[in-house]
Amino acid sequence: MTIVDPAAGSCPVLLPESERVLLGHGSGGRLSAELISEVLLPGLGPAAPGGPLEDAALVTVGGCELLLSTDAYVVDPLFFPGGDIGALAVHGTVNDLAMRAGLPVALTVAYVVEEGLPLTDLRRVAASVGAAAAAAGVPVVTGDTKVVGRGAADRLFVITAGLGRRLPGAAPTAAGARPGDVVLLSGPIGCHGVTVLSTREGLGFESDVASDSKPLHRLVADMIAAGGTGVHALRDPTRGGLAAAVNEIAAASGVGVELVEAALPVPEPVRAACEMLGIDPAYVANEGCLVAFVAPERADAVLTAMRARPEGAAAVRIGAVTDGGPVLVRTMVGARRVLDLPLGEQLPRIC
Amino acid sequence: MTIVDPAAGSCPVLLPESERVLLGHGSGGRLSAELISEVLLPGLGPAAPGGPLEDAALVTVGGCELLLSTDAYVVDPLFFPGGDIGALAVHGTVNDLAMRAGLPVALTVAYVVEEGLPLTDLRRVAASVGAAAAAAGVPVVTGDTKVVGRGAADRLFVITAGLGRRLPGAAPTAAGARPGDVVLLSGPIGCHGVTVLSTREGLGFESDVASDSKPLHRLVADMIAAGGTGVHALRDPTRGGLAAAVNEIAAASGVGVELVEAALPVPEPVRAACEMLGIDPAYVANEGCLVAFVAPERADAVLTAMRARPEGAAAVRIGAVTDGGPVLVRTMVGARRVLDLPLGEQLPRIC
Amino acid sequence: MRYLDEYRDPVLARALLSELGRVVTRPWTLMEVCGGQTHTIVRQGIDELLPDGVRMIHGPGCPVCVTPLEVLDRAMAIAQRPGTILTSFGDMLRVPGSRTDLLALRARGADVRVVYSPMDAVALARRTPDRQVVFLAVGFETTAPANAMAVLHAAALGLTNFTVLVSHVLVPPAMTAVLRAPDCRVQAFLAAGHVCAVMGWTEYEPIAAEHRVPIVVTGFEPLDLLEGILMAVRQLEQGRHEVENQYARAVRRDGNQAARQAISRVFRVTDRAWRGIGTIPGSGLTLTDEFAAFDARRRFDVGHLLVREHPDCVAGDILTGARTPLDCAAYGTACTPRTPLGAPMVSAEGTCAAYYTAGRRAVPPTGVS
Amino acid sequence: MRYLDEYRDPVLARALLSELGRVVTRPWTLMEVCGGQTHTIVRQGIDELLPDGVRMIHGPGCPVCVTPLEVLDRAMAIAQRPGTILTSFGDMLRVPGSRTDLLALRARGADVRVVYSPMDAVALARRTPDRQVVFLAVGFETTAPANAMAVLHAAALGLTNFTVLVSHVLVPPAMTAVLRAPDCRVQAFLAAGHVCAVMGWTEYEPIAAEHRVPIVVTGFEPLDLLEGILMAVRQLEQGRHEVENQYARAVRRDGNQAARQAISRVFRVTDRAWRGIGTIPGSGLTLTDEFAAFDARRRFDVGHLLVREHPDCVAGDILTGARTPLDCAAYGTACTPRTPLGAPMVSAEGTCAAYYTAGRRAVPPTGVS
Amino acid sequence: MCLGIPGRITEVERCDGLRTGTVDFGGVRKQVCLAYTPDAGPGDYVIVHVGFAISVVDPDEAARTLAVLRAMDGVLEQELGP
Amino acid sequence: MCLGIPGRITEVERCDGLRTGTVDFGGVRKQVCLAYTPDAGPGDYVIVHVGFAISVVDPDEAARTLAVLRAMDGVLEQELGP
Ligand code: SF4
Ligand code: SF4
Ligand SMILES: [Mg+2]
Ligand SMILES: [Mg+2]
Ligand SMILES: [Mg+2]
Ligand SMILES: [Mg+2]
Ligand SMILES: [Mg+2]
Ligand SMILES: [Mg+2]
Ligand SMILES: [Mg+2]
Ligand SMILES: [Mg+2]
Ligand SMILES: [Mg+2]
Ligand SMILES: [Mg+2]
Repeated sequence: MTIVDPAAGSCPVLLPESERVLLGHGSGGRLSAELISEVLLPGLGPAAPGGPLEDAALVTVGGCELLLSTDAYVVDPLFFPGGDIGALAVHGTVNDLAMRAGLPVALTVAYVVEEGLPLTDLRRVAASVGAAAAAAGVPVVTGDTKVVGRGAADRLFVITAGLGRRLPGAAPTAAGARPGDVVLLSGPIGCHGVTVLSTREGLGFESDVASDSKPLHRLVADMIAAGGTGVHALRDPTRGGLAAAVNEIAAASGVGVELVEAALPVPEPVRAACEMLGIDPAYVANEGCLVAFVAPERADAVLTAMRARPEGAAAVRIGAVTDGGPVLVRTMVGARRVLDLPLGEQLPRIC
Repeated sequence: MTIVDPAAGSCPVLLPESERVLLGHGSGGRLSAELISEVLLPGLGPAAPGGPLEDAALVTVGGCELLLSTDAYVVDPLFFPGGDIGALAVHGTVNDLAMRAGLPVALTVAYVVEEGLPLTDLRRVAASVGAAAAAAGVPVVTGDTKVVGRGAADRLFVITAGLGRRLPGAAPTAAGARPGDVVLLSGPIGCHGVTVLSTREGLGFESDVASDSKPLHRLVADMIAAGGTGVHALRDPTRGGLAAAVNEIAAASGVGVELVEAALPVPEPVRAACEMLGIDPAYVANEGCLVAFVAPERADAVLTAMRARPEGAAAVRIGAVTDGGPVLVRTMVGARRVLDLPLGEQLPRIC
Repeated sequence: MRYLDEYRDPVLARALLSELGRVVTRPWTLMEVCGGQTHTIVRQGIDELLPDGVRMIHGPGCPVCVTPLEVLDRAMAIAQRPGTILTSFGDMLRVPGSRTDLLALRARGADVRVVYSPMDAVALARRTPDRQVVFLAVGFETTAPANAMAVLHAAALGLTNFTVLVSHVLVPPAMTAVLRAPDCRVQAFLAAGHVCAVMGWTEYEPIAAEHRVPIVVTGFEPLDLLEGILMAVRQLEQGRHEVENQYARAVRRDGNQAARQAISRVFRVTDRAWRGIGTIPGSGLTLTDEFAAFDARRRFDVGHLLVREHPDCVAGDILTGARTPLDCAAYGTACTPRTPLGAPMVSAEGTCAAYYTAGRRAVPPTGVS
Repeated sequence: MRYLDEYRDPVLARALLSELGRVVTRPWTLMEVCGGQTHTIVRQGIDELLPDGVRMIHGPGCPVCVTPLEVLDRAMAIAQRPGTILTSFGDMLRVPGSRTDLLALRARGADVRVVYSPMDAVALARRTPDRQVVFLAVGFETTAPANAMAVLHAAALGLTNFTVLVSHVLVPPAMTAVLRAPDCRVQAFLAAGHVCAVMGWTEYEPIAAEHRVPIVVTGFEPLDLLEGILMAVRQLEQGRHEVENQYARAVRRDGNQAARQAISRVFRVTDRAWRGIGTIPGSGLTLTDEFAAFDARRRFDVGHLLVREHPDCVAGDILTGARTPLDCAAYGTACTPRTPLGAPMVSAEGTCAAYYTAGRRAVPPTGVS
Repeated sequence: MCLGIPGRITEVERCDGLRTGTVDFGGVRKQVCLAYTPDAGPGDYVIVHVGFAISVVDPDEAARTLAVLRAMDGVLEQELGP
Repeated sequence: MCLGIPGRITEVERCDGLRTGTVDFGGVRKQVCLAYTPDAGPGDYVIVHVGFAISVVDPDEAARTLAVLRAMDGVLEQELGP
């Protein structure tokens, strides 16, 4: 039936059929970066934001320094150990504000609901949004709800936007890392991604791990109180994991980074799941930790401040900023290798 | 096979199987209102916004009066005469800010993309977001993109949030209408909804109508310049149409309204499509007009200011606010009938 | 729009109302048979403007309202079968069966789709050869030619995945049933213009003669209805009981021959249950044996369905004009469009829903002020 | 994790490296056959730490990389048939065929799903009786028992909607092919521990004897690899050429009898094309006639497929160890994981991709500093 | 029952053996089955129900009805005075 | 090739006529086919590849290998001094 014409282009990625959005474009890795830089930002034209891609945008209105951020949440399953899509949507946006030293002032929430969703599920997610917002001390000031036909969405998407007020005394930015900076990580990695993966059809496994979803703005406030302008850059390593976060900061700042693999806090079940699936914990998503690039003279003070808060109790030093070059990892046997941006989605390997 | 047990509950709506989200819950009508008041707001708990449901929320930060709004756009088709999902997402949020006298300062945009969307479509939507934002004079300061698997979304959803600065000199609110107010409409109704309906499978018809999608903040600025605090309430009659907008304002303000059916500007093809489908143009969605409740002594000045702008060139007086009671329409033959909130989705009728 | 706008002229409407006021000398009770006419009357508030004593009661002419519960339950049972696409007109989707409605079934995963025309269902069957497409074919004589053509066309195309669940009803037997009801108050009928566009009006002549009621074939626009009422009242005042044709621009005495032929080829007359009323002999259409292969009842065995209406609902009296919705204890309280207890509250052209939507409850609007 | 963490101890790794340094007296070239071992070596930078002169070259042991283009194109042709679900291991989905890959096909609407185990594909077939579930069954001897069991289990369940597209390969013939290549530089092999866990090592004894090469059955952790290298180098230094077992905790001389029986019941040996290398006699497995009903090739006629590899790609030389990726002109420029020209750039355990991901390009990291 | 609206035929064709055509309803155009109005052609108005023309509008009858109504209005105006 | 990781059997059962069981990998539990390790029971470690136990870990051999390596390290330490 099908005869593959050997005269046809031999480079598959340039064929027109590839000119479609792939799941990997949403992975937070290289494909995501390409989608943003080659499709979305050029499309926006003059209305597009300038400068490096930040977790939140700085907007000055009448002398007030404000931060604005948005994220869409499409997690499957809606409910998982350690959280649900509603809490995630609050924490994610609160955290994106926090990564630029923003304290949350107000949230908006939009729901895209698939026809047929049990009302109890929607009520439960709304309650979780409310509880997470209350716990973070931020009101949900407005919202929107759309219902789409059966099969036109995967049950429920939650999209939040956040308005923040910038904490005085610091201005962390993705471009702020400098050679010599100490790289700090606020807690263990991989829990969120492994928790969600464990429910996937065909991968199904049980584990004792729960999502780390939590708000980090109070941790950031304490870090800035301790480190002031020495807190150069902050990022929450969500999609694409620690590898993507560190690569993004390094690229935006024009520096290199060297991490120490043995220093990365990877909980046992996360490591086990990653071994099983053949994926690297550094590429797995987190929703409740941050990576900080701090001036060396402030690093100890910041680390102490972090450890004084529950969400930073397990904070560790994981590496340092170098003059340039790629993000490197010192391996367990003492060699170095590049820790690159992931390409697309993490797929389980057989070998 | 199936035996319907006559002893089972005879009231179908209380059966558990109805406890699911229906398409009608997204219609902007009574089901939508119920979903918000009975599921979403109670869920939010203490984090929920108080007061009437407004197009945008007022947030005061460091003495600045700011407005915040969000909307999710799920329109099918993505591209239609007069606009596309990208322009719509900009105009809709700009307009929601404008309905509370907000001038847009910054927008955020989130995309939820179905795997397989042609990149050209995404590029075209992004370009339309950019062009619409530039035309409205507002930057897109930050964004987010998620990709979901094939069949987990209907090609593309666009979710915008907007930050606005309140125009000095007026404070329109959904609760602001007062008996005696004049009801003004900025332009013809039904064009957007009919344009979109005309592409529906099974309803397919061709028409000369195009969406009215456009930004209204400059119109509002001129209205407020002319009417000041006499501009009591504004609403853009989107989902649920004029009927929903007027009912919502009447309910929030605790007043009645009497509209004159003959005064409603319904373009010929909109009327024709509505006749064909057996639906009422007052229930059809708009994306480029507003309804204003204005103190009688300012009404002429506001109407003149509206007509001086292209987006208000066809502005008309369509009724007046009464002391209480339902929203009434004076029919063509001179009787009155209630113009209620629609229930759920508008379905074509055979009779 | 030509042939619509002219018949909505408010000046002429006032002229007709004045003329009606001059003609009327005593109370008369008229029934418009058709739900579409009910819709116009209530939506425009025409009945509020009629001279004192001229009263409109609303007949059983809403196909959505009179479709039996058993048919709805059957449609829903079929829709739940895997591989099936159930199609119908938009207004059928909200009608409650015994336990749920088609919109709620769709939300639970059934493939239920709105079509504008039965031919769209045929086209869908052609496009999806691996699915069974079922069209829930309801309607009066007006819709029967369309549904007949869908079957004829599916047969011509040799489709084996298209069937119809037929629940067609006929107007004249229903009018006779209304007239034979012991508490019948109807003194004249406005006959449904579009039914007559297909069938003509010869069937009405024996009814008018036997029951001594004027019958006026009437259109759907405000002026049509006012003129139809005027013509009927004139007959009543003059003691006549004839069939007259107000809707002459669209209706001929013998109707539409081509359409009638298609109906009689595809369908035969049968007894039919009317929701809320009960069975009326010879009041329905069913497929002839020639087209039995297109009968969804035969194709899909969903067993015997036992059904029961809500005990508080007086839909039967509403549909025969014995009562108005305002006479129903449940109206506006237990029974609203959001929580319908009976079919007349469901579709926009159902009498109870038309009343409710027009606000005929807490604050009854008054006439011209 | 027990039996993993112990074999990652950095102190013992340094001890092994020191010992190796003491043992080596002259340059030696070793090949690890297995892609999983390549992955550990490159990811941990083990080869960077080896004493001068000890050089690892990477063998053809990546099942994803050696799956012929023809098989991929066939899988994609099958995936495009309506009603079909194509399943495979995650790393097969990104491998480019002649025109596209399975992930891109999925984006265009094909139903392509990742499974963790072939048994998951069987379970899927059971759950979706109206769909044809095809499992793209690739792998070495390690995976063959699992794929065999999937066929046996589907047969036991009487499934008629489950088939496998088999492209199994065998290690010993590939090692022989490497050794027979005219420019072969391999002086010793690390044999793949998990292959041997299934098959044992008796097949390797004649190879070691005939070609006078040491073969050390080796595990996958850093200490395993270092010890395997040390054992092989000791043999080389001592002029021995035996089969030794470093991975004694998991591998026995005769392998796993139950697993071998299942393989030989379901599969028979056949000639097999290796992507980038060409056909190697007796180097593959195919279904026996008893299980022909489960053969996707027979079930789905997608015609004769003509395929051609990219002319710049030297994958054959990479896979046989004749060259390293750094010797390929396209490496890192025209050919990257984003734009792979050949299979070794596609899967994480492909040699070219392993090099690229570890950053062996613009800035080659140096050893311990 | 039976929503039917008048529209003007702009084109007639055959499609799958059926007489069909385009009908314009004040700026909205739809494909309609014309099998039941075999004599109607472009320019004629038909009443369309669920995608089928069920009747051809008779312009003379339409004019006559309106004339009667307008006359009635004229009589009224005369009676009430200008 | 052939990602395989060691895990501890915690439960053995039969499912659809197959020997299966739960294997714990450091806090992650997965159902695994045990048909090819007929003698392995709870407490035993098996090497699992694509959902199949392909080999039982021999604890004595494992200990022996490690002892050799540790001895090598001890020798080194001795050589290099404390
Ligand atoms: S109001 Fe409701 S309960 Fe009463 S007759 Fe009408 S449908 Fe039945
Ligand atoms: S680098 Fe690319 S082109 Fe070169 S051998 Fe490897 S896969 Fe082939
Ligand atoms: Mg972030
Ligand atoms: Mg964000
Ligand atoms: Mg974020
Ligand atoms: Mg909204
Ligand atoms: Mg879904
Ligand atoms: Mg609005
Ligand atoms: Mg809004
Ligand atoms: Mg809006
Ligand atoms: Mg984001
Ligand atoms: Mg879709």
